[in-house]
Amino acid sequence: MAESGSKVVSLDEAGRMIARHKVISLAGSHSVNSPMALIRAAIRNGATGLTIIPPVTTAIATDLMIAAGCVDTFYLSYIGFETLGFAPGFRAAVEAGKLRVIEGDEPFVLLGTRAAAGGYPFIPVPAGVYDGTDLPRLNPMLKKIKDPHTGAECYAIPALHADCCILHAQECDELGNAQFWGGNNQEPDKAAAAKTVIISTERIVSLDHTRKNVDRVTLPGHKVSAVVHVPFGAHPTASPGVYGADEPHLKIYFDAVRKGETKTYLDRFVAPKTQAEYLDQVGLDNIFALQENA
Amino acid sequence: MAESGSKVVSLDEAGRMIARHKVISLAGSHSVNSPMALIRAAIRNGATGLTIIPPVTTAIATDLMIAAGCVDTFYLSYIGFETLGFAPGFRAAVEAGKLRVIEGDEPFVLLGTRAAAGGYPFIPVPAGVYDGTDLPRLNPMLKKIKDPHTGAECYAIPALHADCCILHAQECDELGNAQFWGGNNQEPDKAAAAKTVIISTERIVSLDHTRKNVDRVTLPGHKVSAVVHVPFGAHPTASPGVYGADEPHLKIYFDAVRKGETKTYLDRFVAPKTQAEYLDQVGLDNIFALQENA
Amino acid sequence: MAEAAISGSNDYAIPELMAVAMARTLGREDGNLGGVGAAAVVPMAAARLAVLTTAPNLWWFCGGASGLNPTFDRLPRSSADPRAAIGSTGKKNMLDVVDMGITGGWDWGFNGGLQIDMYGNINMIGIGTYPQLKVRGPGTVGTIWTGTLRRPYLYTMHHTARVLVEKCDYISGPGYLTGGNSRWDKVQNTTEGPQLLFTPLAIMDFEPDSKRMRLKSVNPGYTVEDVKKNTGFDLVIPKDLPNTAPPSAEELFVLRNHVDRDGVLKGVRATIG
Amino acid sequence: MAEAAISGSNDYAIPELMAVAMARTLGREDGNLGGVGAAAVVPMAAARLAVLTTAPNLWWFCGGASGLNPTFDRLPRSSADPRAAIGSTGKKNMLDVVDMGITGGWDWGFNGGLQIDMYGNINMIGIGTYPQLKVRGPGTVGTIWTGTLRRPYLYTMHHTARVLVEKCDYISGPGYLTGGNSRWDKVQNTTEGPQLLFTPLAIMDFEPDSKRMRLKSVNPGYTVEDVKKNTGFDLVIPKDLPNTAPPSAEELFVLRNHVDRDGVLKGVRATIG
Repeated sequence: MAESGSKVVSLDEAGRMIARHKVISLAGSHSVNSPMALIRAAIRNGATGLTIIPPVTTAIATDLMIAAGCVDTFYLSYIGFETLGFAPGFRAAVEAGKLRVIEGDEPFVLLGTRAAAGGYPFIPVPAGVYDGTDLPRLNPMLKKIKDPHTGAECYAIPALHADCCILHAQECDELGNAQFWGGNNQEPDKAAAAKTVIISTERIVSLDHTRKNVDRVTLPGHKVSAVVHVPFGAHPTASPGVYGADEPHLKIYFDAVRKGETKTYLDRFVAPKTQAEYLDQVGLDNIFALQENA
Repeated sequence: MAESGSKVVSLDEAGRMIARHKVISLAGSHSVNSPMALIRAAIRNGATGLTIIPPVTTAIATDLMIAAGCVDTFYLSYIGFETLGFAPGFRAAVEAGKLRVIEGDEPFVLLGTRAAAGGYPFIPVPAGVYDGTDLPRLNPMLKKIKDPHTGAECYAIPALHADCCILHAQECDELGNAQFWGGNNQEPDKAAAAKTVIISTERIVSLDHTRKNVDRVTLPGHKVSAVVHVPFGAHPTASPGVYGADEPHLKIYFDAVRKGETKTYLDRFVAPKTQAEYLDQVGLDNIFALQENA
Repeated sequence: MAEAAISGSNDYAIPELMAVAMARTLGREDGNLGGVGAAAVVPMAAARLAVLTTAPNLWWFCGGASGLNPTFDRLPRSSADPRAAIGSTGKKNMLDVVDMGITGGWDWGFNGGLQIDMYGNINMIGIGTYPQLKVRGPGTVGTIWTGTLRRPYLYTMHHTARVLVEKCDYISGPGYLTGGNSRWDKVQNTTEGPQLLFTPLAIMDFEPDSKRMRLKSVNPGYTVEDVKKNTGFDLVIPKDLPNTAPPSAEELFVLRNHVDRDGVLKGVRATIG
Repeated sequence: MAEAAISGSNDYAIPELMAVAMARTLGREDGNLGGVGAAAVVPMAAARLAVLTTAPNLWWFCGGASGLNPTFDRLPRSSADPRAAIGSTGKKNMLDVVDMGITGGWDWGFNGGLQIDMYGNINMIGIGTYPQLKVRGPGTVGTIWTGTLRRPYLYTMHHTARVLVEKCDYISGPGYLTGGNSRWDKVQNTTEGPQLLFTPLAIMDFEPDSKRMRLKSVNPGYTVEDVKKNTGFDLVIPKDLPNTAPPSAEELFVLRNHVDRDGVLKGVRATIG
């Protein structure tokens, strides 16, 4: 089973796969468990004109793609650097009129993904959820309909399908059976709502290891297209149980983009072709120190 | 926190609580992890005129309530004793015209419960799922509508709300934080779709035990109304990781009901007021032998 | 009605033969994902056997216990038995299962019925006039997925004219509906329709154009006449009809030592007539 | 704009005062379920502190890390930090969180905004003309739940006329809309509307009939004039206005030894003007 079924590819190959797609989804929250190495590989491989369906809260993962000029359309729920401030790449792109925003929110992005994952054309929510806000006016994808059973008004949140879903796992075997150790479990629906699923992982484990830890397997591998071994692949975001977020690095990014020095950041941290070269730039001592904050 | 928040009640009190409700839902599949002690307590306490929303597959748990004459209306997906045969109480009641059946199926019951759990008035599925079958004709709750985004036809599966949800847990603390060790995870949605949630458990554990095993806590207790300590409370169905199903006992039930001797079964196995008296009837040696098949 | 098991060869029971035949067929699904559900002990054995013989990379879901690719060697009587999940590589909750039914994520699956008709339609609802049916079926569970999974396989443990009927009283699982291309006016057009029907007596497929059920091979020890006599409609009967190949010594060895050490299959009821 | 922290008492930082004031308020929610989300380090500290002081039976959900009732004693900077789930009694996945938002399962919650107006409406969308906004907000996440959770509590770390505006440019979280009973023409009528607003300068509530924002207490070291000057609309100002009680020695002891041992709150930015 093992050999013939292996889905392991190189980071560069994964980057090319991602760059071939248009609608990209991802999981990870804020500065936790974003598939950062995959994102850097996609940028290096010329990803362009992307539509992004992010998790309900996001930070550097999507801001970097926007700042690098890869993104046309963004399904918004929340993007921000929490204590650091507003997402600089996102804010600059919108205020310059360079980014189309679908004005979504937590239920819109989450239930749109859920609908796509389940094959439902849409999910209706009671009108009282959105009436009284400006969201239906700003987001024409929220359509008012009537519940055929009761006549009550509701809004239909349409299914949000992705071409390619990118995820970072703490452990994954070569068949794509993956463990995500933290977070709020957006991964399975993100994967189910996409045609292609690509997983980077801190560690590739044996199928026996998977069987032994089956209760921790959060995503069975049958829909996974590719698995990439990338230690510290979530850096500078946290990898739950493995290392914490690199707050000084996040600030380097934040300041660079806010000052219009995105290219400096890209040249130094996105251009390196391998994860080893990237980690050299970050400094292995810095990386190892993050393991204390796992 | 512990003392003032305790939700522990007696089995008899739980039976009275259930019997006060009309629409009852439950989890557990076939002959696995049904809340049997709670069901017997509800029957003893005069439950009547019930509407049952079962799990997508069910056997003795619901057949017993039907055979005992407690049930008016039954949301059907599947009821059967697998290798033993058709559910005898259910079949007799329908063929005698004494039970109203809502002709549902796996997606109808599961997504109806999901919709109620999520507060969605309904969940739409593509028309192609049901067209070509007789289900829409036999079940007027499946209403055809149009997706407002694409115009495609779909069927709206309405939310199925319950008054009271009864579940059997392997471990549960006195605040209702519960662990279900097997099965296919229908419990959280069943609980969320009900106003009142009652849990029987093999073992009441400490809150510290819950914190230590948080990754196994499948249902947080905030919506749980009552917790009942009932060792072997799933018997004669299996309690995953604790004991296997009692196949000889299932056959005793099956044969009794099929031969019209339901009263004999009820007198012997449902009438006993405590779990200890019930286990006496079953025979403790028989019970302990089932622990080998957990 | 006769118990079919005793009509089989002395060397194997009919449910064992059926499991072996199903496992051979699953060879064509190697690498694909499918599943078995309620009252499916024979397909369950077949999937486990296929992984060990014809389809090492098969992905399969084992019903109520919710395990993917379990490695039990003592076949449980029910897919909901917690022991049916032993050695799994993952789990699927019931919502995943339904979602994949709707999205068409399942490549293959096994379904049975109270009635199965000449176009491979399935009835789990009942027989007689609704709602006070003469025979109330157990309910349709996931038979609806015969319309959405890519290649449905059918089986019944009871080869009789009462099960194999010309036309189902009700359709809960769409086969080829009224034959020809009629299926694809109703169901998702990416799905292929029923592939085969396994019974204690024979294996059937469907004529490519008319989609009428066709005899494919007769199980060892039985004749075409036995099949005709116990089928409630006219099967398409090709010339030069082979017998189903009996289980090989190797197949039986693997089945009995690595799939069903307790001989559960030997006790599964199979009837003819 | 002034950093508020330095304007507070020498004995505590303004975010500490705010956390203590919020924790006192949570005493009325004892036994109830609520939560905190993104950019919510102060409410996160408040909920943890409340469990240890005013609300021992509080149920609370800690955002992105998804833990219920965590027992951390080193306050993380983000609710998504995996360490924010330490000692939890359960987890909620994001779907549960949304479902409970829709069903009205949350009793209480904290929400902030880029703008908050005189009727407690929230704007996280932006300022200026859509879509090319002058100030693009971070997106509305779950601010919509101010319409569905039973008792929303509001907070901002920036008490300025730019945040506290007469009318939001856009409404992403419904407060009392245009005042009076207007809220209940739109949102679920079982919910109560915003209860309080916590800022570095003061605590506000809402006048029972008009639903206009009303000053409730001024934080120690500040005056009613400070509040008026930094608020972009006319607050209702009652007579005999008390000061917010400063943190007691006990509250500070529990906060600094059992909630925030690393002094994270002291470094949280709070501004006035």
